Amino acid sequence: MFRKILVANRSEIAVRILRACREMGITSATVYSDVDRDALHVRYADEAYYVGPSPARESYLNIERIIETAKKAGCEAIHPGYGFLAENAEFAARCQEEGIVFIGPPKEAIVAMGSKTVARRTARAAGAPVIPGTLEPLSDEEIVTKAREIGYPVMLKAVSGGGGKGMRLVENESEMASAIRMARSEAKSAFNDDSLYLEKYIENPRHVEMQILVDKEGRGVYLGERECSIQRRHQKVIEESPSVLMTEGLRREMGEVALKVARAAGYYSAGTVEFLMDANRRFYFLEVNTRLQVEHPVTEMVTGVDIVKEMIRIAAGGDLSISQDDVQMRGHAIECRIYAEDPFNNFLPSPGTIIGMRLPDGPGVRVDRGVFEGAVVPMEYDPIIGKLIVWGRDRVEAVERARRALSEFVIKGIKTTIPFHVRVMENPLFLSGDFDTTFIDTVFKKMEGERVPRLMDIALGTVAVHKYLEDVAPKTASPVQVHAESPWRLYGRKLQLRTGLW
Amino acid sequence: MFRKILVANRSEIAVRILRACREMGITSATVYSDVDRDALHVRYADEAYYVGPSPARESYLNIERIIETAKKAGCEAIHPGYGFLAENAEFAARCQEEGIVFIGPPKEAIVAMGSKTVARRTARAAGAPVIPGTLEPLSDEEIVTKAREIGYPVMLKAVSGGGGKGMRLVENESEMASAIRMARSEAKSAFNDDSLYLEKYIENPRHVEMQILVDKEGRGVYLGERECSIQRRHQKVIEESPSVLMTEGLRREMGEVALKVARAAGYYSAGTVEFLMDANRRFYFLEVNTRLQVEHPVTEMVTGVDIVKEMIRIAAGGDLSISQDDVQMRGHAIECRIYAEDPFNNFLPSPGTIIGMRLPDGPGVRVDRGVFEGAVVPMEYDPIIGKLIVWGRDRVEAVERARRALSEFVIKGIKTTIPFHVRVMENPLFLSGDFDTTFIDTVFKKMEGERVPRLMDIALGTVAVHKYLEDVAPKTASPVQVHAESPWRLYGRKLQLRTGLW
Amino acid sequence: MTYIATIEGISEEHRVEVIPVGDDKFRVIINGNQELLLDVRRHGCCVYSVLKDGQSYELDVDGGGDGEYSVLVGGEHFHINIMDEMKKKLLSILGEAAGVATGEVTTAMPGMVVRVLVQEGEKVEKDQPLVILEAMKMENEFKAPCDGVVKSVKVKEGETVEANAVLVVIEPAG
Amino acid sequence: MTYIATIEGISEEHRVEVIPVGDDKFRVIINGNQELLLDVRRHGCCVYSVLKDGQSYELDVDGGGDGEYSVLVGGEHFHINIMDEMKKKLLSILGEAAGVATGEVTTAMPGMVVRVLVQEGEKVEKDQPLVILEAMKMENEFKAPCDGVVKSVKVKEGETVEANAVLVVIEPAG
Repeated sequence: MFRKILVANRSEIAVRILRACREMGITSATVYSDVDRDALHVRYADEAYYVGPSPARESYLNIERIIETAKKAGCEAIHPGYGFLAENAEFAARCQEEGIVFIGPPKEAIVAMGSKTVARRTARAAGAPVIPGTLEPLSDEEIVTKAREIGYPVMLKAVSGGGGKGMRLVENESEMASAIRMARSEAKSAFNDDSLYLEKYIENPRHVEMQILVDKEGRGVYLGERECSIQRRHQKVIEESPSVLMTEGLRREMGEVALKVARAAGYYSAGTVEFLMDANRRFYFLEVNTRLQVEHPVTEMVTGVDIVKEMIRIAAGGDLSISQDDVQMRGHAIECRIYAEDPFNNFLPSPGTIIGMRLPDGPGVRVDRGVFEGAVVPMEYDPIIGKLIVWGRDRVEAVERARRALSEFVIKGIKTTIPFHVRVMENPLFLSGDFDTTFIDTVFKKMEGERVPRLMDIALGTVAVHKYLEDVAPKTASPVQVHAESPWRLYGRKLQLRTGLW
Repeated sequence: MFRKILVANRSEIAVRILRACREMGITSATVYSDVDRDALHVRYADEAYYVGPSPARESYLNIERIIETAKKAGCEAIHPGYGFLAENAEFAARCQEEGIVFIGPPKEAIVAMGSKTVARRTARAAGAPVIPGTLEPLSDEEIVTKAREIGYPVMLKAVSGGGGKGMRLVENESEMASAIRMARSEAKSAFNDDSLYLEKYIENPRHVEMQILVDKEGRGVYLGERECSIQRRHQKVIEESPSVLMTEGLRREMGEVALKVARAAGYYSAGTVEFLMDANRRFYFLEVNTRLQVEHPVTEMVTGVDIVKEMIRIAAGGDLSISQDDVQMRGHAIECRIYAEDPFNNFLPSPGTIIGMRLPDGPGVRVDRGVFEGAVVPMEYDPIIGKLIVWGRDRVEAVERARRALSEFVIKGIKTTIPFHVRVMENPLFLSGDFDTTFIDTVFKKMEGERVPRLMDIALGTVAVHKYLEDVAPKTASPVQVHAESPWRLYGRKLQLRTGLW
Repeated sequence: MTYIATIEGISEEHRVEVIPVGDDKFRVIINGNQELLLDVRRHGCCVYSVLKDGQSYELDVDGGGDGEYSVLVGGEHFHINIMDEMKKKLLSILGEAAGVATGEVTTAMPGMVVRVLVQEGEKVEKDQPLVILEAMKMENEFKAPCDGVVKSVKVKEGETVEANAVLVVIEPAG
Repeated sequence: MTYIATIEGISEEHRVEVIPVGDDKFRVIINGNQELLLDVRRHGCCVYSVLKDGQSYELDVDGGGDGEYSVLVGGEHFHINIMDEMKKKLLSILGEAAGVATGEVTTAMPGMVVRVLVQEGEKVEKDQPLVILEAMKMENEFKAPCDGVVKSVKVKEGETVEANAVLVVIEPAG
């Protein structure tokens, strides 16, 4: 086993991996940019090294600087987390050249699967059903022509895509020019590759993916599916396992297809094979994510397998610790991603300082997070600041747990997706399992107007503000003259007045 | 199902039950004493009612006041938690008279099992092995005579005992007079019954207990065992499931004995049958706890069954939702009780104000708690303020998780058992499973001296104090002149100086 | 003390009288006709526990700049604007004088200016893209609210802007 | 700034020089011979993140009354007594004058006096129970530290006492 690992990431996923290291008794190191000196992962790691200015491409995406840091710190392996360098074949290759183990798949598999068009060809060759579309990157003109052939609506996708970046649903030709421009620009800045391809848009699609683990000897298992159909901007917001659509037979079929695709690509490590499923439970290969997924905890909760630790063991050359028979799914898990975004304003980013935070706990509740009370959520990186994952004996109990946990979850100072999740966990369509990837645009938007405060809330709010002013603000001031930045300051001021010490 | 339940308790167990109510969609009410107006359970419940002054016998033990509160609030059932009125047959009877459902066993079973001597007779009749000793309450003189017959060492126990109260290990006759006096005094104040009985002391005993669930139709299951051998003052501090001693056959045998004893007593609801196990895995019936146990979460984590919800369903007349075949134990769970006590000073109580708190989270970690940052831990009640429960695929992973979670767990302002748990999770005897109920007195006491701070800690501590003074204290003051009560105040003061606003 | 409370997005005003009656208890009279007796306690820093005839509520209060408080109750964040009656009168005298500037294109989120697509003096059509802003890896396109002429461009590429910043001002056509 | 740091239970004194070198960095010299460069940041209220050549440490600091700080590092709570050199000199002049009172029976925990078993003037033997205190449902018996006579009883039954309170004073025999 490795003695020291570099975690080349930030926020909740860095902390998640650092926790695995701490549990395994492996010394951990991590990296940080200017704006992240005070981030949680820096405090959590055994060692932390500065790697450059705040923009990701000057720090977290700076391959040479990260390799150099790993070597200087004496790390035998690097875990890239998700995003940043996680699916960067060049980085995996550089690790190999320097004799550092890349905790992920071999670079050849990243190349093959990283190109969505190669992935589609590989999957088709392995016998997996694929969505009608192109298998090659296209020019602007080709896109327009091909789209007419396939028939609208179509999905425009980045060849190097992932996480919904550089992806656009195009309903008709008049939207195409603007969609191409935006998609290429996003793809360029996210992956430094603006090539696009085209797929038929599956109506009322549901996103169902299969988690796999394969060791270097090629022994593989599938850990069951995750349904990730609740998305905004083609990025997942809620995931669950199992999927309400799934049957035992279908799971076996999809699991075996997933392993077949992985084998065809010479894959090892943890990975996810994504599918779209239509209303008739026909599934189509979508892509392979050659990395740890944000939503891996739902699978961990139903299977009891620690996916991060398995990745580390596999990378160290260890055998897979489980066989397919050992994989028993128990109960139901749901993940609610906590984004620093305003769900009532198109999920617009809401960076800033977290001035207060209370986390849920108790039975069946897991929180993975990258922030703390007093933390600054910078605008430079992904908006994910944490995840709530709940487990229940069945889906009903999981939803009840989610509701209860969300009622305990408080983040103050920035907007988050917590109130969004509260609404979804009470939505009849979500509860009945009758939803698809259009849920947020079609169902949630209609709920936005439902925020009508009761007279009681006004009474409670006013009396609490009165007490707040009485407790923490100077007695002489009019309430409108108080300029608060931090409740702590007001609190301090009040204590000062009361005790007369200063 | 009930529409409204009164939770007649406080601290972490009240919050635990209130959470179950919230998940089940049941309106919850709770009670509080003078000192508990600001307790977490008051804020967490849908409704909260004042029931009297701080001493428990004037509030939480005031049967008539609690019955009256339940009626006034329109509660159909009362959950007593553990401690206080949980094993009080008179209270169960009064609930019945008033048409309120007592969420627990029938009063007859409480009477039978509550008297430890009747319990021993019932268990013996049901074919359970019992420890040699008396089956009747004894006078002081009878105790001395009987102890000579049985042979020292002996255990002196309260007939109405529980939770280690009124219990004394007596090594020889010279200690007997003082032991009797202390045990009777404790028993009197804890149970209002100072009668005592005697048992042979089993050498190197291990405490193994069986969790059962029985519905009103008499259908019962056992949910596997918990080992609770790490104790101080005969009270559990660490519990785990499964026990390292257990075999599948032994578990079935003990589980069936447990259900047999329960049936003989006409028992229903959740309950725990406690056994002592000697070095040869011979087990002896110890007692039945006719209530929810502090350590129920370890069983919940390995079986996936929510014991509190099952209790509520059974009380409402529902069928047990699981059969013995449904009970599958998965992995290993460990509970570390967080007491407001100083582990380096004989576990003496440490009430006070919690000025800072950070809780562990992430995979496999559950925290149940009754406190928050800013909460006052009163001296009037039990020292338990929370519990850390961890789960792992096996005992090794569970211990690794416990260590990791403990490293994240911070409580400031009062002393707690956190540093004790850190040491136990690194102790070779605990790790190998080679320990018994004498562990704290024999093994842990020797570790106390091992707290040697390194020079590095002094450098770190001093520079942090320097920064603390620089950041939050007035610049002009000498460090020794700062009289801090709360870091918030200092923080406020500093901001004030910096911004010059006041 | 009497407060005038309004909630974000709802124009209705509520007159809330808060009368301390000792022991952390308050008589609250809403709009002169509804009366409540509330037991209010602060837990730690700025969490409030309120009891009303046994009903238990948990609230969070923050802010206070210009009488604007953020209140969290039952999982819902509300902005309550609270002012005392004196201030209220003052504002009603001053009020309604300030008109709303038209043609200002503002951003609700902070971010970095990735691209500026128009210049001062340029003619633009409704929905024509003006500026692209990026924050947290998300690109956001700001479009012209109406046909018109670009009066001024307030930002440059590479620049970081705060929430509510004006990006471009359009002089509406006609 | 130079501090004299001692850790609870360890008599050894350490001279720690802390020299700010800008950018939240400090040069720390321990006992004149060991030198470290530390990068120190406060996170939220009173958690500190310290980096030393990449090594990352998390600390908590509280307290401050009379130079006594509670420091939590690596899961271990330490009391560090810190004073500047001036104060140190002063104390060394005043020090050693105050003797330790013998025969005082004190309590490390706060609690309620359940029973007082002796009266003033009563003769007691070593280990004879004097007072029973209860806190958090635990009874604690306080015994005579030596043979002697009860000089004074400082508490009554039913009374609540703070930590470190004197319960009984014994005049040692002989």
